[in-house]
Amino acid sequence: MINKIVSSVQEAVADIFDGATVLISGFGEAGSPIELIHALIDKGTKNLTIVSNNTGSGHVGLAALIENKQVKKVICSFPKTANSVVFPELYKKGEIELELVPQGTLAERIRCGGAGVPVFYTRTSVDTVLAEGKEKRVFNGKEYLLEYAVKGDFALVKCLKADRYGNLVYNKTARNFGPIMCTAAKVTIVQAKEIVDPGQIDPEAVVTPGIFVQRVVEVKNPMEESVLVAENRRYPWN
Amino acid sequence: MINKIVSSVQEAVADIFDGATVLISGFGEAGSPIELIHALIDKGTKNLTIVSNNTGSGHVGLAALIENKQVKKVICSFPKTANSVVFPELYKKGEIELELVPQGTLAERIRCGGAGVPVFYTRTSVDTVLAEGKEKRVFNGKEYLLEYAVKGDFALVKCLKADRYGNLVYNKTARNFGPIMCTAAKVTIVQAKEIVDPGQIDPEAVVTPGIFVQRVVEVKNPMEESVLVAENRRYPWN
Amino acid sequence: MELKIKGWDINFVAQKIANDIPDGSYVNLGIGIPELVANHIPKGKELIFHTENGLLGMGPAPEPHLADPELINAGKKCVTAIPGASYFHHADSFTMIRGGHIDYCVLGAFQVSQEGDLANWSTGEPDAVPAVGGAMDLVAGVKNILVITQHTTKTGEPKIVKRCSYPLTGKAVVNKIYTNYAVLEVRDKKLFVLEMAPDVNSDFLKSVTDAELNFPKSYISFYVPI
Amino acid sequence: MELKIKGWDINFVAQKIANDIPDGSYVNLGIGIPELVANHIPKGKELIFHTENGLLGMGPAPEPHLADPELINAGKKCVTAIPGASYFHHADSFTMIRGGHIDYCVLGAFQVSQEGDLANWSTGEPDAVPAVGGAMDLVAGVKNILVITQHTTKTGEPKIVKRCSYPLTGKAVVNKIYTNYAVLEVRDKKLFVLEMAPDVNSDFLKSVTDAELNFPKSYISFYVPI
Repeated sequence: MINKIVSSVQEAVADIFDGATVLISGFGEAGSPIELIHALIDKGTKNLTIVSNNTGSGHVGLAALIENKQVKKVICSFPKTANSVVFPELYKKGEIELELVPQGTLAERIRCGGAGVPVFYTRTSVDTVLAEGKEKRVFNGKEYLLEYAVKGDFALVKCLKADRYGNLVYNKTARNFGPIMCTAAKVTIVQAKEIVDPGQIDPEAVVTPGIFVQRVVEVKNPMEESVLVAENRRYPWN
Repeated sequence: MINKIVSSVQEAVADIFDGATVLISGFGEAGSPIELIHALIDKGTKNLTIVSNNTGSGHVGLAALIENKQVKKVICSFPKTANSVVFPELYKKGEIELELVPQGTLAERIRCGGAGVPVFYTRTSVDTVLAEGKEKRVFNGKEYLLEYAVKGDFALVKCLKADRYGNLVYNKTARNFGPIMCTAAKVTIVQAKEIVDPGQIDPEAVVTPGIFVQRVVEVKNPMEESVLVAENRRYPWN
Repeated sequence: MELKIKGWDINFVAQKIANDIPDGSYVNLGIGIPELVANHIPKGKELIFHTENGLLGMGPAPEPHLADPELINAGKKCVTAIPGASYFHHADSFTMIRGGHIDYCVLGAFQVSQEGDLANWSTGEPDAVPAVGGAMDLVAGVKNILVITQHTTKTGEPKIVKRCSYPLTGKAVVNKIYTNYAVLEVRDKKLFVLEMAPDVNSDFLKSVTDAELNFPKSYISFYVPI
Repeated sequence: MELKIKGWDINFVAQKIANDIPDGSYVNLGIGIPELVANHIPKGKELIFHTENGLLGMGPAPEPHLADPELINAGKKCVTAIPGASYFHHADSFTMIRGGHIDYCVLGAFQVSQEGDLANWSTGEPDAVPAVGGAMDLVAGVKNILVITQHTTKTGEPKIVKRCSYPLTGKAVVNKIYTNYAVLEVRDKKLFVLEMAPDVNSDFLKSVTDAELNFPKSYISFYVPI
């Protein structure tokens, strides 16, 4: 019987290795798998390359992972938000690498990683500094840039409901990068607010089919990053 | 107020012009917009290029459109099925062009057409006769083929439910090419079994967001191609 | 004594944009001032707002007690969804943008050039943390790019320039510029003045603009000489 | 007098494949003989069947009165969906295939070469209507390609050949070949005999095979000399 459910976030992230590339879902706090990230902090894995739209807020979740010096490089579109303090400081000190990618290009690079497409061409960022060093080609009289697929050794993703096959549905705009990241990692690890029986999710409404998911762990009451930041919490807990 | 609902299939297809490229949804009869196709037969538009997975069965729907000599060329993956008689005959006589495309390449070419991606690379059909004349390139030691986006002037699509914004849900495996074709045409025309009020379709379960749809027409009881073929019906009705 | 020239209130400028965008358009609003446009949709006009983080049919901010941190806009503020909205993932969201399905995008600007180049993501300071978000995707993919901005910087420097000194978001991408002083249009790599605020005249506009301005005969001016 | 050599029944061959595919695998079955595999899943093993027209979690054929012409497999036959199934569009379906997410694909063959080349879509006749479907996508993307076929054509011609004479579906793509006479594996562009049917010996197998066969010491044979 197929059963992708694991019993704890610790077990879920147990094999993430030093130097791994990890895709982390979320747009700001919406969809950020904070409990899985904290388990990765507990584990202490080093030299990670993180692919995520942002770099976290305050001193919890993704920001805490970076603050804990576990991250060598981030690939993202917007590495600062209103409450970002950790990444900007390390970046200015030259202690963390940044590959800045336009948001739509990042999304499509991840989708390509999952879809077996090694590269694609896009108009985005033509004639800008982000085009420097990139291969160019003209189609129908317009210049495009060659962009490469992004793949992860692991993906950490947050969703609303999951079943033992790994079928997922998300909540509102917390969906964002989750579905494409699930497709682009060798091992996709998902935290779900609720695990339901197979068939409980309408097959017409499944967003991520189970084939793209390797592990599911139930986190019934996930913490809210903005609340933790407002309370000035730090992880590991101060 | 946005209202994409039109009152008849005739009105829905009224501006399809001679020489247009028309994407037609369906995998066999599942998802084939037979009433819209029949309206196009009534209209008599000529020299069409049709992009569809198959070429229809018997003498109704897509097969009837071809039989009526309205189609110059088909771009498809599988131009014959158990009950295909029209296309094979015309093809053998040299009276219709065929661009044969592997099914997954066809799907991705259409998706690219909708996503503003002019080309992509794929391993599919490398070292086969379908690779002849195609540009090749090696990534990570493996050879890939360059494939071009497909776009339509129009798309004819069948779905289960729609609202006035053009939000769509489909029925089971009748979904197939519908969602990607909606994205890849200048004018997407949809026949829905039921038109519902905005908000009646769960926003989490919308498959085609309305932005990809220009016209919706309600066809409450669409004909079943296999039934018509079994009854040896022909369109225009014999 | 020279009168202090104020031009239009920025809310009035946002209203002009809301009036100009055709009924039924799909619209993406940038973070900040562009969001004002949503407050001024004329009665009877329906615009559908897209937010690139995965929502089509974005509605106004919720009552505070109904705010859901998982229902946000690209600026990460809580929003609502209208009946008929849909959620989707990031690749599908940027299919809408890159594929040319969004009709209008309203963006802020650090600088706009007379050829329609836009700089709105970085001031190029060497030690700043660069952050681009979806700006380059939007200007490359959306059919019409409208800029809403104060005509000059807080220190009075021109923002409408011959050539952008800040790093570009996109080259020759802007269609129209709405400022507190004027409405300008880029056509054939030239900048045309379509309209000026009541207290603005062409000499004044030239004095606060680095770009070369063209005044077509039919431009609208509410300027009344005093 | 030579005994008529029959080898295994094709259902028994399908059962072998069902036994060999690991529990929990995602499997795509080609049209025709490969579909037999689904009838032989050992108790306690769960395989998830993918059909490229947009369904993961395909179940068996329905009772005739429950058949839905909009719930079909790639062979356009009516099927069912298991609890835990999901529907998706064609681009997502071929993301599963091209992206290497499907573990096993079982296909029929016109010819397989000793280097693992597969020909199963066209006999190359000049006036035939060519039709490829998803075959080339499957062999290019799925992790393990298994072929199930009669060892020879109806007229006794070898189907396991040095080099395919029919147009290829893919080059060096086949991992294992299951025929009524033997189970063969392609390793390093060579064909190894893993197992033979009880009434088949190596001389007979060579006589009905055009490809060069390698017999590793550990191969299984049920052949009992008479």
